[in-house]
Amino acid sequence: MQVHLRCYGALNPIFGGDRVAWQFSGASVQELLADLAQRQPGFASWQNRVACALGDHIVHGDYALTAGDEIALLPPVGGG
Amino acid sequence: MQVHLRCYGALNPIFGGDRVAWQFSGASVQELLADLAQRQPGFASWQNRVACALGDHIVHGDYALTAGDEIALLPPVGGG
Amino acid sequence: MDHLQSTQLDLAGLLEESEHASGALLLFVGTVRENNDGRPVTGMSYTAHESMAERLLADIESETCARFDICSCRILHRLGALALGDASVVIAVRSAHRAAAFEASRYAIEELKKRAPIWKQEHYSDGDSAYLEGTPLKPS
Amino acid sequence: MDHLQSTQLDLAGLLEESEHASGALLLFVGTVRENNDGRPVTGMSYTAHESMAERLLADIESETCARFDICSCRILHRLGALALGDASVVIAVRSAHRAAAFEASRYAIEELKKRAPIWKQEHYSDGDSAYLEGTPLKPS
Repeated sequence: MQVHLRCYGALNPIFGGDRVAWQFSGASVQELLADLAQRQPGFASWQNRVACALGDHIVHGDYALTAGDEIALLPPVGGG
Repeated sequence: MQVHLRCYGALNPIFGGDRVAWQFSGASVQELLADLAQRQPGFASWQNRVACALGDHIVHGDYALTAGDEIALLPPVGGG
Repeated sequence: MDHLQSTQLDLAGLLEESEHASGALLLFVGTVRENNDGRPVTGMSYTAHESMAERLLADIESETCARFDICSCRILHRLGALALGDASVVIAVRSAHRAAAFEASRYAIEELKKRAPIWKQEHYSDGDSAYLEGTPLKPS
Repeated sequence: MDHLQSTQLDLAGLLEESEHASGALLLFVGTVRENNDGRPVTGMSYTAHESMAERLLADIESETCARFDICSCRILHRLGALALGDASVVIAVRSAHRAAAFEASRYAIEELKKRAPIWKQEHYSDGDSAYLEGTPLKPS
């Protein structure tokens, strides 16, 4: 399926922008992250430190995605 | 001897002003305080809670006073 | 109420906000530091997942008020390009007694740093830049 | 530098004082509370042994800088007749890291309350007034 990624913080330069369409074969958030780790150069080291959010809510790895979902990829945070 | 008292905080209403001349027979700060406790109405309860300063420095009870000294009577503090 | 601002944080305005007669006010201000581990910094860029960060900062305000005996907690965070010395975050806590204000302010800034989806990128005098390490988020 | 003032403490001015790029600023402000143990307060009068209090507040600033890893500590205390909500004391601490600022600010206000020869007299809505209990001073 195709989903839309929003890439925050340090992920932005890795994906070369803040909005990226991503086609992958799989259904859950963890499958998406595994696919990104394999196919997106520079992402592998982030796989276990990134949180995924739909809307304003962070979802678990087993969350079932729907084609067209917009998924926010949130690297470790540190404002202030 | 005669000394000059400066009465701060809650001691001000007890002495009826902030500058008072005081005549007593004795030589040390603790003798002055004992005399005040006996002869100045309202002071007895303060005797053990008041600090005495000459200039900007607090002195011990055995400090020997000189006639004409100006002694600041400092009740317990609590600014802020 | 907005917690994120792309313009200078108005500290003086925050001091003027209501409820002066509470007894204690503690204002924490984070500012852009001129060096980090000895490396000269020329500025900092802050970005956020804005809708989520708005919610998180409002949540932290409410939690802080619920956990500590305080009158109010107000958090503002700046986004965008900041110069050295600019305020990046301000937390204003008002309370009757100072101990609660100190504990509440500290709690709010620690939670903000761990939980708000905000990122900072430091810019160095050699033209280089780096995103700072942070805390991984978890589902709530 | 003067630590005691008989006019309104200028908080905004204090925020503008130098050394913005330190990283953290913690501003503690004590204000006149509208009630004390439930009794309505209409105002507060502060008096001091002024020369001794000046010296004590300067000493506390120096001690605070020596004990904690901070850049600066500035203390201002108001004297005279204060209205509800007026700032009676302000402590501004700047540091590279926030933990030291919190500890230093707390230290400075606790020491000030215990050691500075300053007294406050509360005025109540029924016209009565009272000097507040405090901490006895000792020779140093």
